[in-house]
Amino acid sequence: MKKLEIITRPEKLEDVKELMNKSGICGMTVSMVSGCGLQKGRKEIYRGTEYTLNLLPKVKIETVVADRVVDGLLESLIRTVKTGEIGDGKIFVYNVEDAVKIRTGERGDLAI
Amino acid sequence: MKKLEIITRPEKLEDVKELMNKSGICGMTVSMVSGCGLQKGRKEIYRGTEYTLNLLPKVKIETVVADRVVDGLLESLIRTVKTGEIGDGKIFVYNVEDAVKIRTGERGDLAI
Amino acid sequence: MKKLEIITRPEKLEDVKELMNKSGICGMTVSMVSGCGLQKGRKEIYRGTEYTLNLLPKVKIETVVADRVVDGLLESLIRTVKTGEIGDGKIFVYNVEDAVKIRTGERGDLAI
Amino acid sequence: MKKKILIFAVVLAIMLIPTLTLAADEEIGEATKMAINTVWTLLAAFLVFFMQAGFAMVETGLTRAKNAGNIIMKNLMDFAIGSVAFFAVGFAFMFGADQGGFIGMSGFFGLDKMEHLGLGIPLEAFIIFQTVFAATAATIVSGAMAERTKFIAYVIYSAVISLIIYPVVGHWVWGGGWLSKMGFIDFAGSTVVHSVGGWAALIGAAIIGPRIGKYNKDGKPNAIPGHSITLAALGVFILWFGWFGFNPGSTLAGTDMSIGRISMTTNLAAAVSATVVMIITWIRYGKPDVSMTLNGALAGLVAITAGCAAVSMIGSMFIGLVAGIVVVFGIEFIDRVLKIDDPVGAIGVHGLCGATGTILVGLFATETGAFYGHGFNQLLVQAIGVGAVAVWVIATTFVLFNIIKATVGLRVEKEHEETGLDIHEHGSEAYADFHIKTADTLF
Amino acid sequence: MKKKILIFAVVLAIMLIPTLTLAADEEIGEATKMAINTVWTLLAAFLVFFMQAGFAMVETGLTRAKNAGNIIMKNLMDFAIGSVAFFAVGFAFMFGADQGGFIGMSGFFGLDKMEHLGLGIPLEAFIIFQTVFAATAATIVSGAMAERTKFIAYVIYSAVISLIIYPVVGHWVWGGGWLSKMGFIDFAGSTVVHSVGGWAALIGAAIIGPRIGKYNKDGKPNAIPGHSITLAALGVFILWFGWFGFNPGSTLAGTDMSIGRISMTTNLAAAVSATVVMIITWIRYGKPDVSMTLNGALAGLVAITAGCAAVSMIGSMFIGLVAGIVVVFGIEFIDRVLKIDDPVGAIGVHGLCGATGTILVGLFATETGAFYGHGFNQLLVQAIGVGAVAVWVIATTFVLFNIIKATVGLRVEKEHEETGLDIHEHGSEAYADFHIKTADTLF
Amino acid sequence: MKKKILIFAVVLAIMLIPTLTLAADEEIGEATKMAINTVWTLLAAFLVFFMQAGFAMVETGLTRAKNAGNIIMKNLMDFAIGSVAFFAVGFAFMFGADQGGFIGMSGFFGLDKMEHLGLGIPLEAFIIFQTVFAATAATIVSGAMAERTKFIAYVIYSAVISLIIYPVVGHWVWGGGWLSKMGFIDFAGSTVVHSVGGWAALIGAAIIGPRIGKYNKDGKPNAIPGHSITLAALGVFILWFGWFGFNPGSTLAGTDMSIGRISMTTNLAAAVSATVVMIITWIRYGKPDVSMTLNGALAGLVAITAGCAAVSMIGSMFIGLVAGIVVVFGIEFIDRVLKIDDPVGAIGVHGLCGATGTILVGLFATETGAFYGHGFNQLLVQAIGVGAVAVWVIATTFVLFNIIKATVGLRVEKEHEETGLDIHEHGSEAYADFHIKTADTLF
Ligand SMILES: Nc1ncnc2c1ncn2[C@@H]1O[C@H](COP(=O)(O)OP(=O)(O)O)[C@@H](O)[C@H]1O
Ligand SMILES: Nc1ncnc2c1ncn2[C@@H]1O[C@H](COP(=O)(O)OP(=O)(O)O)[C@@H](O)[C@H]1O
Ligand SMILES: Nc1ncnc2c1ncn2[C@@H]1O[C@H](COP(=O)(O)OP(=O)(O)O)[C@@H](O)[C@H]1O
Repeated sequence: MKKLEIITRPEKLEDVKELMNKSGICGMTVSMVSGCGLQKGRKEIYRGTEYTLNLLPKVKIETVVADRVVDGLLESLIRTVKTGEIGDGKIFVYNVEDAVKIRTGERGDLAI
Repeated sequence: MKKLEIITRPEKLEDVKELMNKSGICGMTVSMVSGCGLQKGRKEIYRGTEYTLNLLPKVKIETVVADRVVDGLLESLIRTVKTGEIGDGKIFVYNVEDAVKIRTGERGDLAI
Repeated sequence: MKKLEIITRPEKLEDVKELMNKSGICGMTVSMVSGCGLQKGRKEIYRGTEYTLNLLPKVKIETVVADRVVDGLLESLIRTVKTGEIGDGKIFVYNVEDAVKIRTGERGDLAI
Repeated sequence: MKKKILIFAVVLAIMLIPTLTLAADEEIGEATKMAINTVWTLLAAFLVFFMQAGFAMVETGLTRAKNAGNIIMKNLMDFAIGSVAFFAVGFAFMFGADQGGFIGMSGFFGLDKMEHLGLGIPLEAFIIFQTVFAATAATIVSGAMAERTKFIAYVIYSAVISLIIYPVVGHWVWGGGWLSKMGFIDFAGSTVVHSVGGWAALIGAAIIGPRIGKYNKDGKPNAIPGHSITLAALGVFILWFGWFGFNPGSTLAGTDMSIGRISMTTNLAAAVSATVVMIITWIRYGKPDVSMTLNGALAGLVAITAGCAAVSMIGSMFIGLVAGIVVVFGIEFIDRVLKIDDPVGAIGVHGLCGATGTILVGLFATETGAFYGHGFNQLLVQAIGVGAVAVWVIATTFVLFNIIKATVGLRVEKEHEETGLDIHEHGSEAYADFHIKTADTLF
Repeated sequence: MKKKILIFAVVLAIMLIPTLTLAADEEIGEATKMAINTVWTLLAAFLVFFMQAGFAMVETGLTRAKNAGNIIMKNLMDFAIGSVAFFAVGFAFMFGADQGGFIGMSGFFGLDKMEHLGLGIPLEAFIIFQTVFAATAATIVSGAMAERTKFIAYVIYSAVISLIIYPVVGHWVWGGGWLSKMGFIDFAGSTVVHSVGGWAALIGAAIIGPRIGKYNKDGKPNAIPGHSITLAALGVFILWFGWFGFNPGSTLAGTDMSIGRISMTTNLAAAVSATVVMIITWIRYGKPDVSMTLNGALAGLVAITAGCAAVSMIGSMFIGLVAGIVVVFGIEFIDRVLKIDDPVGAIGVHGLCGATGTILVGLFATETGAFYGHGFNQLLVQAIGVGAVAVWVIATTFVLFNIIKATVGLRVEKEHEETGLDIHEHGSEAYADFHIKTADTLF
Repeated sequence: MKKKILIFAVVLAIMLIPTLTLAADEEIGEATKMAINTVWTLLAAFLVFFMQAGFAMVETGLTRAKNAGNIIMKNLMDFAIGSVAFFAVGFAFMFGADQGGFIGMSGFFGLDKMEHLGLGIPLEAFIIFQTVFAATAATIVSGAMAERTKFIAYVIYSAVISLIIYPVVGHWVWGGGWLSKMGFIDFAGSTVVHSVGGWAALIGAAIIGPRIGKYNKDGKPNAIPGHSITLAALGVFILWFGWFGFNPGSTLAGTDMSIGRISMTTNLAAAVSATVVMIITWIRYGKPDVSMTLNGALAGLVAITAGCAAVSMIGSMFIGLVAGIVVVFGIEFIDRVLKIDDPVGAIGVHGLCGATGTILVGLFATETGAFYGHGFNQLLVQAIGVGAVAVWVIATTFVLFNIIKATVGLRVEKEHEETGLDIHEHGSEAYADFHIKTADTLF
């Protein structure tokens, strides 16, 4: 099993959810994060004092999937999320050693 | 070392903490996430417009532990968290290559 | 590629960001988490009832970097973050199997 | 002007205290009367001023956190700019010497004596009372156009409505203009204040178009919940509180003993309307809807405003009942059929219920209404008034918003709307310490 | 009714302005008096209305975010439903023609003249003033039963208390009933309003049981902090503000020159009580507790309400002192010993301090109190009144809540309580844009 | 005391109602006058009391969530403690029998008759009005020293300012002291109330030093955004509302027909000042700054307070204009040049604009000002008054804060400041259910 960790613009969450649904991926976990990369944040003035908002809001979507679907999913994810503008974000792939479905106690591929 | 990532109902957090304490696990990191799996969210009506709350609040508990305790811990975690209802969540196991205890600079198993 | 996961005091975030910038690390993702370790939280009294704040606010900084920079980065991170007091936190190192830069579709080391 | 019914009040007072023998010098002296009336009018004006806080809280509460600062700023500035604009010009258009029943033309910058008004209170007390009313009309629009309007566009709009659009209507009805001569009854402004704001909101929201994400490609509306029901509710309580200045205060006379009844009709209409909306939403949606019920309370308040001094307490309950029905189905109609995106329900509350309440006076007014056997004349006059005001406001705001659109622009850029107006229009966030679900800019 | 002390006031006024020679026609004319008193009573009523916002903010602030919309809705609806119920029926039970000292029986739907009241203000002004008082009694319970009560159950409860439970007590004390004949002093309602609400809260909270997680298996209470101390504090400031209508307004007469002193006694009791609670919590808990000190201010206000017109300024400080002590130890006692879960401290504040303040009148009343050498008769009467009201309210609400429990049900399901009443009872969240620590429903 | 211009008012009233013939007994009877004036004064006092809620919301809104409970508590307690201290001692120093023009010395615990004041209202009504004014002066400091001051230190400070520092200034100007004899005009307290608070804030903030992180090593200031612009805005609306009690109420007479004009000058100055600040920040920072514009409204209110009864409506607009300019550049100056960290802008708003507004009376007063051809005498007197008060307050608070620093300590420990004062000083969080970006203590 692999974990895909997609870090991207918050407004893309709905599209990713739709894609997952269509692709039959049945689980994911979402959290709000902030990030910086090439896209560097912006300067604003508050009560006359300049300050930098140097972390931008991003959404992190984690989904653990079977090895075989990884490549196809990566491609459709890119298609869905890409705007071509800086700030599109990254997808990282990790190995998952084991998974447990708490409700049933099932392990491994059965669990996801 | 392995990282256990437990994604489950927020109301189970207290029980997990207690279990950890008893098992002598001395560290964990908790974050609030939202997820969907088999449990799909609910439809509500707001000012006459139907909408779906399709991500549900979950808690993510991460703990890095020595290899040898993983199996026992998994079992007691399942026992503690399981309700048997959809939405119980998952535990994922990852390999951790290294760990550093910042305060002392210790590395590896010593660090956790 | 490796992922460094730094869990530390929120007030150290600015310093870490500065260090990253200087080290030429161009991406990171930050989230607020709560944790417990040796540092155990505190007892307070609210309206006459004692309660324990047993998870403390921490910041989690994730950055995926090329293998070769890991060791150097770890060292400078320790130097930057360490206060020597309990609660300094941990750095965990994970293997990353693949990375995708969504904007360009680049993979692997090129993507980070 | 509002009718002085002092002598009647005194007679009433005498009747109510039959055990006391009254001296011959019973009538209230002029100086005393002026003092009491000034105190009353000013305190009522202060309560109406406070409605600005109510509007600000309702509007911000029912919209998203990323735009909270912008909405606050619009509410603050429409009052600030409107106060100056109305003092300088609007008041003169509204209450100046009548020009053909259409507009007034004296009293710019408060510099004329305005004796033709025959005021029983100092002119300045009258101006402050009218200023806070003008600001109420202006502020209604900010909610309906929230979360997507350029700040500069709103500033221009709010100056224009205070300078001319509202004052003209005010002149027709309260300044001795043609509608007042026809016997049109709008005691405290269901039409003059609320429906003016409501129609302007309708046109503004229609021209600017819905927020991104409000409608699916197939036209199905999506719910975009507000960020703080507690602040919205606080706003409703503040507005209800302020309305006790708005309606009873419109007597401009604390010696007018109908102020007790006006307080009661105001309260009962709001209470019944809120209850009715709770019941309707409970039946229709399966659960009593909080934010719609909050709108319901306001709907009753708006509807009773025209007739608060003319209807009986029991009549006011019926007006509240109708308002509750109108506001639910009206908001649904605007949202689903017209597909006009009004985040806070301002068009339904102020436009529809303002019009409805004004018309209902033709039925429920105890002295002239159809239900009390006085025929349909009043009803007809009410309908003419409502219609004429709607035409005027719709026409002028249609031109106004289109000019703004063509010049400085009406709507913010797509990206700004997505990330939030606070950052882009004002360079700061409203809730810098909290994690916001979308579009927040952390640290 | 409240004693009119006009003539005394005039005499006092004359004494205070010794340098002015007074004309013979010095006494205030009836019409003038009625105008001044009506203005005063109405403005006081508006302030008391605004206390609804205060209660809403205090109760929501001291409970969790997941139930904020529900609490708001309960506060809105008890006022809305209560206004209608009290107007239709409750007022007649309270102030109608006396039936054996127990209940009134005329004035349903405001349709009788009510001449037996000998009012110095229009009847409608009196009704609105009494309506907002009735709503205050009703709303107290919502906080104590917060976070676990079914909405429908609360709606039924709030109708019944406004229809009959509160009006009967009101009749006894203010409507010419048996307690008023005994010389029971409860000027503005420590007992009539606050302890009625407080005892109902006690019974409701006891019957419904504690929130999930409030008590450990061993009975140790857990802290469940409120979600917004800022809103709770805002609520306390609003309540304090509104109390200046509640107490001085209860003269129903702006010509009654004791209103200055009543304002002072009200303020001093609250100030002392807040200070005392700050000190006690500082000593007992090691740190000055914010939310308990907020309760402390309210405790002083509740306690002085009975005697605000009867005690001296210095006396009011002692009443505040006692209230501060009672509220801290009372809340602890309810929480730890009785193990009744009252999330906002309503029983301690309104029940215990209402009773305490009423009884203290027997000691501190300058004209009849024991400390001023007038023996213990007043004290006895006060104790009888407090006891009788407690028995009545406890008995009736015990029956009421048990009937509700047996029919529509009193408590929400376990899962609903855990996820929050907002989603389950109303289908929406109060803070849709924020990340809530427990039980929020994201996106 | 405030000048009674009753006869003028009556004459004015007569002129304004030319159509009515007036009976010979036209003058308002003393008892009537006292009743009207008492009602007016008390209602104004209640509005001024409500400003406490405004201050609490502004100060907490403009600071961080981790200190919200602490700020709330400071605002509550300075009022509670201040009420008691002022009643017991401060009032006597301020309004007691004059001792050499410097201080008063009778009326401790409200026990003297105070006939020398020649009040037209009951003494208690006067005391409550003065109490809420004293509390306003006290509360200003809490914002400027927010987020780093020890709670015990603040408690001591607020007792001392209410006991002696403020009353002495009050005696000079309103209690028959030396400044009042010179003809110094500060009608409602730009100097007496606001600049007293402002200068104390200046000294306090300077002595305690900036918050951690406010200034970089190179002295560049950092922005530390407040946690809730909505609450801050609500606070400003509440303050504006309360100011209608503050300024017009300072006539202490509802029979004084200048109350209408005072309401207008108050409102116009605030409106103009807010607008000016919006424009300046738009130009200077590229975008209209919300929180600075909120300060702008307050700046106008503070500045007009001295001259509200002495200037014309058009004059008030100029005062608002100047206030808007002063507040922006003043806050920048304090922040960047003086490097004094004032989280909420209290020094700029209350200190600088209080002084500016008082001095401008020397130019704009229609009866004595330079711009109306009355020479520079008034201006000189105003400057002397402003200077003398500044010297007194700066000197006494300098000593006070240094004594506090040397004894109980002024500033919390570094760690407490970082994690937040709520947890360390009060053992609880203000927003227990929300995720706070920094320094929150979860679960
Ligand atoms: N090396 C990295 N490690 C962790 N997170 C990263 C890394 N690089 C980018 N990110 C995340 O992806 C987000 C978008 O990256 P950015 O470089 O701004 O855009 P793009 O990938 O389109 O060039 C960042 O805000 C950050 O959260
Ligand atoms: N494949 C997955 N990848 C990541 N997170 C998952 C995955 N499957 C489930 N989850 C997380 O676990 C939660 C519970 O899963 P769900 O399927 O609803 O219940 P159950 O596991 O009891 O069938 C989800 O809300 C989601 O956060
Ligand atoms: N084994 C672990 N797994 C996951 N997170 C951990 C682990 N140990 C510590 N942490 C995180 O690091 C934080 C600091 O650890 P702590 O033990 O308190 O301090 P120190 O590392 O300085 O002894 C904890 O609050 C927790 O979030």
